[in-house]
Amino acid sequence: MLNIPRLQLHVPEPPARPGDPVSFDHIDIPAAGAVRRPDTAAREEDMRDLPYTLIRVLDDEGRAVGPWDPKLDPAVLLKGLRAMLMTRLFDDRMFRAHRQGKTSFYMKSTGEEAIGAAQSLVLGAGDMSFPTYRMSAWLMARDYPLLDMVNQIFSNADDPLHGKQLPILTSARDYGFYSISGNLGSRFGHAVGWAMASAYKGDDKIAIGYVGDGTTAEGGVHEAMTFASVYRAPAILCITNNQWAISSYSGFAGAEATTFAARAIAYGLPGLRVDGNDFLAVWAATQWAADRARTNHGTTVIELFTYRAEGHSTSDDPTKYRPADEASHWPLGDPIARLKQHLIAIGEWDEARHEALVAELTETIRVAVKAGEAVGTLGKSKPDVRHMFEGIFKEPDWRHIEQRNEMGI
Amino acid sequence: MLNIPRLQLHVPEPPARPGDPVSFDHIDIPAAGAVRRPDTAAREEDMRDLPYTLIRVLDDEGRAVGPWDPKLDPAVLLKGLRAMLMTRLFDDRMFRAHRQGKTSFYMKSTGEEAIGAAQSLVLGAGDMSFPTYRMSAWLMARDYPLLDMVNQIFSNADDPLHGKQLPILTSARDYGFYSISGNLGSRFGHAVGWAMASAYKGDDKIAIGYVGDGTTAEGGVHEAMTFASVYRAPAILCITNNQWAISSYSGFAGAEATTFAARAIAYGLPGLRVDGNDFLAVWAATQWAADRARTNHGTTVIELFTYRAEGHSTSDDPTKYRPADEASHWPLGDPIARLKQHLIAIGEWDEARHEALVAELTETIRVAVKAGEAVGTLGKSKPDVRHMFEGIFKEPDWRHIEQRNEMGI
Amino acid sequence: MALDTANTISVRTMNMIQALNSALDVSLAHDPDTLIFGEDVGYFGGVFRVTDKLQEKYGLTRCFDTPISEGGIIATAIGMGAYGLRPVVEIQFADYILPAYDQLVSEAARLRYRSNGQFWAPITVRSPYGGGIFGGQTHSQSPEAIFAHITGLKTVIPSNPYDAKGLLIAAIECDDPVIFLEPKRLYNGPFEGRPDAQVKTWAGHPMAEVPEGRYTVPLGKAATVREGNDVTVLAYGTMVHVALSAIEETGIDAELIDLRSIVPLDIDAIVASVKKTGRCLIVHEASKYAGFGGELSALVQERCFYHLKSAVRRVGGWDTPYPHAFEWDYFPGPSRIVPALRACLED
Amino acid sequence: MALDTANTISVRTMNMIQALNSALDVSLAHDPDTLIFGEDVGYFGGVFRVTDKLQEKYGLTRCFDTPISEGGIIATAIGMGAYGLRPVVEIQFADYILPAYDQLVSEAARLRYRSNGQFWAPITVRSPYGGGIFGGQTHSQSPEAIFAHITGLKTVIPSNPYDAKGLLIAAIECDDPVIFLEPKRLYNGPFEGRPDAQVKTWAGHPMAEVPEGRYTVPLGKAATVREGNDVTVLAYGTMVHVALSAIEETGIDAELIDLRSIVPLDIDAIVASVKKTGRCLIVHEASKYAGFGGELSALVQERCFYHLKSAVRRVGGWDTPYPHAFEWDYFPGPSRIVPALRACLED
Ligand SMILES: Cc1ncc(C[n+]2csc(CCOP(=O)(O)OP(=O)(O)O)c2C)c(N)n1
Ligand SMILES: Cc1ncc(C[n+]2csc(CCOP(=O)(O)OP(=O)(O)O)c2C)c(N)n1
Ligand SMILES: [Mg+2]
Ligand SMILES: [Mg+2]
Repeated sequence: MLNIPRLQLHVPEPPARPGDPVSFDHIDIPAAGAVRRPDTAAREEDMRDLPYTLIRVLDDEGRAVGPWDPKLDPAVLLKGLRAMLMTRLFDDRMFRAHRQGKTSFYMKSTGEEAIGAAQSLVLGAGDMSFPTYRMSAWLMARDYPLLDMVNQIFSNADDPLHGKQLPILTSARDYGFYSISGNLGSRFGHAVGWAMASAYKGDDKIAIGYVGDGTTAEGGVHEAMTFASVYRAPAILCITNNQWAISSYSGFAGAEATTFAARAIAYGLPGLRVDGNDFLAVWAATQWAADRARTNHGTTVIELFTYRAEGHSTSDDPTKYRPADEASHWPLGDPIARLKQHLIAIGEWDEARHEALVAELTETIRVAVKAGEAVGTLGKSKPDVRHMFEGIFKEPDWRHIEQRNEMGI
Repeated sequence: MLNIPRLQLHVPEPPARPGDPVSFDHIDIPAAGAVRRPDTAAREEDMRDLPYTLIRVLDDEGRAVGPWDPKLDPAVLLKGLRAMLMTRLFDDRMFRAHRQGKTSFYMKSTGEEAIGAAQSLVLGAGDMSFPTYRMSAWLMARDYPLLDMVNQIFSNADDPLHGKQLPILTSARDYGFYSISGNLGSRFGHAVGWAMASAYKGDDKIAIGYVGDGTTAEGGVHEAMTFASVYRAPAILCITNNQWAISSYSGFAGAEATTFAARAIAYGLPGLRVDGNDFLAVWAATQWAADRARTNHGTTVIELFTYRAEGHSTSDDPTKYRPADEASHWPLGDPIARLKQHLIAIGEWDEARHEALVAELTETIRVAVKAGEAVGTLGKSKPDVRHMFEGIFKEPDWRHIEQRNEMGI
Repeated sequence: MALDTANTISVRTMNMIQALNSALDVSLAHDPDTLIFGEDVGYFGGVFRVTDKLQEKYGLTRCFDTPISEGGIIATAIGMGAYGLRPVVEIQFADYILPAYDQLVSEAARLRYRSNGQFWAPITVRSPYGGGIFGGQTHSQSPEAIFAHITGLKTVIPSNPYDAKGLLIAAIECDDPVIFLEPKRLYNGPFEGRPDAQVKTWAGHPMAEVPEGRYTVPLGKAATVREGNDVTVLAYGTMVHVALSAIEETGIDAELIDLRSIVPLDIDAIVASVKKTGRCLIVHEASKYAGFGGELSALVQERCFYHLKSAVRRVGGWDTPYPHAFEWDYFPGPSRIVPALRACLED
Repeated sequence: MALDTANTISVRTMNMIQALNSALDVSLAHDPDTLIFGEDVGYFGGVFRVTDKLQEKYGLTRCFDTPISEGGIIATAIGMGAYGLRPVVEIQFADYILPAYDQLVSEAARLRYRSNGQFWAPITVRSPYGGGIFGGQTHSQSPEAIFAHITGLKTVIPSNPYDAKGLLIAAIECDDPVIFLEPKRLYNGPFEGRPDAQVKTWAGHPMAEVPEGRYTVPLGKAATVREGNDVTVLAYGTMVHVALSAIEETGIDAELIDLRSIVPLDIDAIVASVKKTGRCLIVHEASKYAGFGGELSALVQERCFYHLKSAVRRVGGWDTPYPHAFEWDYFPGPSRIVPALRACLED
């Protein structure tokens, strides 16, 4: 042995466990408006500072400040607010439906609604998102029929996916929403391939893909980023860093050592790090990346820094592994409250109208759930069982025909 | 469609194809001695310039210059020279043996000998390398028995691996040389796991792993780098960038966009970019990384910038996809010639001694090959066929016993 | 099975989760070179709680969380195994083992052979598998066939708490790489494939009486769950209970063999039973086509051809992906096993 | 088979490489949404030259090199397929397909199903496979069984130039994901499993007469290579030639069926033949245990039990890794097939 201290295996630990006092002081949050906005044609080597800062537009008073202010029409802001609120209220309702045994499973996107809502509105109808299970706001922003969603969640006879997939793992081609995989590592790869296809065809469509902080560790994520760089795919690759992967804090994905936006540097791609709870910042960064992609400048990586305000899924109790009050300390706040504050600050909104909107959306949800319940809930109704044998291949083979016969259906 | 040019799929192309004039002018080569040498305990965020430069020690006159000069004892330099020369001469002999039908397959490390030779001598007997098939110089520097090597290459009765593995895919535990896998993506992962085990045990051993430029694209490489960062594994992860992966130039692994050393930044690891044809620079960078690892500062990524001077393997003809004279234009020269020039410059060597060394090594090789031929060459001799059923599990199961019986052996 | 009597005086009723936890506990206590890692297995104790309290008891470096990277988990385990440790890793669901398939097949399974015994990978890969919990496509699959075909991997599948603990300890102590598939539907109780029946716990089940200390159940020995003369039923994991229930429903005098491991396979027990009964039904939950039942059917037929009074039959999952809403249509429950059993006898 | 007569007037003797190249050429010419990529397939034309000259003829974006990342290749292809393209990708050796196994199983095979038909992956994955070229552990394996078990994947294995071209075009035009395994030992000539015999080329072989234009050989139709009455031999890929040679050596009146695809499987052809002969031998190069032969054996036995005069037998590779120096000891050549054939008849 050398005359030096022995080697030690380092195992990351989050700043606080249940019972510990909560502090987010270790997190460096630059002021809103402080980060420069390069030209969308800038060279990667001139942007290597961006992964280490945080693009923010909304300040503490709800004002939009700095070069990234997208200067949006209030009507667009209201559309975003509505989608976010709808997502929040719907999530709560469906979570309750799970506790009532009406569905097998559910996952909320609480605290992360700005992401899906803003990006859904930035991108065009021909573009395609390769979403995670925390992107319902994308669909809400595009007015995906609530009843279809409810029917899938209840796995009932009208389930638009005919009972083949879990609740929340949706697929909605017409809404630019690619089929969600249960396996985490694949989305970036499919997004990059789809984007390459658009470039191959000389079209103008772009792809936007998502992974969580935890998922960045999958090999497929790296492979996709390599392809994105090599072929300059017209894509946006988003890392939704909500700081938790089930019970594992982001240190287990490398967050002790650097930011997730810094992954971009490995591939010579620009990496933006964005306040994910700031609707305007998410909008602006996404638009920048979309412009860049559409003008043949290739892929941008965006880290959306946020906080998973609730449990991982209906199977999870987060107070088992993190302080119960951690969410309430999260310094970047609630994306809905922040956009609301901004709308009020610019004189486009007030508490009364907000309350009315909540009431309206709650009623819309109530009606949809009622309609879904009328079709049936988990175990009480299900799609025609013959669907089980359909869509394996384009045409069934003898096995499927024999097995259907064996079932007598 | 928007009123902008259509998207285009970018497909990389190397600067020159067969028939084209060769130029390496696009490659930026800083002067020897120009790069700073940080403290081995420096923080990664203070070293993010290093992946974009090139650590060089030997200048054009063969002098060792700058802060990275390891100031080695001439005896060590001579040991390195000997290992490199042995590798070069042995490779040439074995390549001929393949043409003579004495082996099924062979791969040379021509032009890359400085890497294995220097690193083998920097690391200790207890450390472990997780090599590629271009690392014979590691074994040569540790006096691995030439005859064992020949016997494996000839797959004869004395093959130390009993005929179970291809020639060149060696395994030599006692020489700190882990079993080479045919599948490219695994080496970093095993190196990191091994290093973590050393840290877990509180030992002082470190691991050094290798992948080629082409192999960096495998998902396993990213996964290993993530683990290395998360658990601060005492490891050195080397990317041997010889600019080619069979017929594919390094642009297909991302080299158009950035350097391979820059991959380190994604994980918050220090990344060194080193002149791989400069024995002293390889030595110094490796020692820096080894010191860092052994003092609990975790993993360093090293890009060894070199050029694959010959074909990929005996199955390959590189003039089919790159100019035949490309190798001769490579500006970083021949590692053997450069170390020789340095030894002569410092008065420790001369042409006559060099010639005598070549003659001596040639004779050593001749004797070993002769001895191997006496045992037998491919198809003329092979290990006892019962070995086929051994080492599948620690103990054979009934299948292996039955099948051996069925063969009557 | 080898009982370490000094340590096993006290026996406790355990469900499968507790039995597995106890196996890990015993192994960590017994060998400082054994360690555990995987997604969410550390502080939290695993999404199915199999590693509950082990980090607290043994410390941060002996039971810890990992990046979400199944390939990385297996690669790291192999490297540690080559160093001399005995890693026990968890893949959160067997459906998510596929990103690590190359590491398992090309590396773990082949390391000893290709290095001619210089290096080996004494790793154990635990993973909850199988359906019956409304987990949909990617929380329900049974991938044992793709491991059974791989020379160099052992594949173990327990069906009850006692076996689970003894087999897991044997797997951990084994110097070969072992895939250890845990039928998740059995974690909390035996399941007879009748989703409408009342949920059972392990309490009162004889195989839930588990010694507290170290003991092993050897890999490669099948268990005869029920002796019988008229037909041999081969099953493993959840399907042992489902098959037993189906047998009881028919009243047929069937011999039920729980294979416990499919590599190594207890071929002698299988052949002896089929030679006695002259009939054989194979049951597994995985899709039937090219599933492990094909191998079993072929082996039985090759070795017992002149003893067979009727065709060897198979009951398996349909050849569809695992369909969320149609779980009980897909699942090869008693309603499919009963007629197959009868058909074995009618021929 | 569907001949596109206008284009197939001219017929040329082709080896398997040329036939596959011609299939790709025809497909690129025929459909602008078809494109090719993989490691070294672009400028260089592939390590086995199957994509030779296609980049030159069709341009950089229609046939190009990729990063060394099999998972990335398949993921990208799936994304392109979802867009509406028809990618044909090469995995350099089938041994290297394993890093992409998760993409193939969890994504390509399941996309249509889980999205209820909204998205699908009309991709073709070509890969040279099998042994006989002294390629050692990782350039010789036959992984078909791990694909056959996967619901949602088709697996095709041609045994001659004519079929290779027609099946490849059919695979490319198929809207399902197809694994297309090319027996690399057959690229340059038929191989009878006798390594000491003189090397044969395809010249003069009837199945090497290949139309220049577009035609398809349908997926799921077996070919009867040799009619016979005494025993049915089931084989695919290289083993078709090896089995034929073994049959000829014995003089037995065997019926040899070349399956051509194992998913979909031509079950009718198999059953009809075994019902006629009453005996069956299955031959494949992959390790026997849990190989595809198990499924074939089970199917034959289940469907022809009362017609069987002797046990269904299997000849396969040994249950060892593919051992470099012992290639011809491992390989199930005529010396193992001949006694098995005789045993089928002696029983
Ligand atoms: C390949 C694979 N491994 C493991 C899982 C189990 N799993 C589901 S979600 C999840 C955590 C993902 O964390 P993150 O990527 O941060 O996303 P988040 O849930 O925070 O949105 C895990 C481990 C999976 N679905 N797929
Ligand atoms: C997983 C896998 N894919 C493909 C191959 C085939 N292959 C062998 S070497 C090689 C090129 C490797 O290039 P690089 O990593 O740059 O190493 P170099 O040969 O230049 O030293 C390829 C593609 C393989 N061995 N394993
Ligand atoms: Mg997360
Ligand atoms: Mg290279």
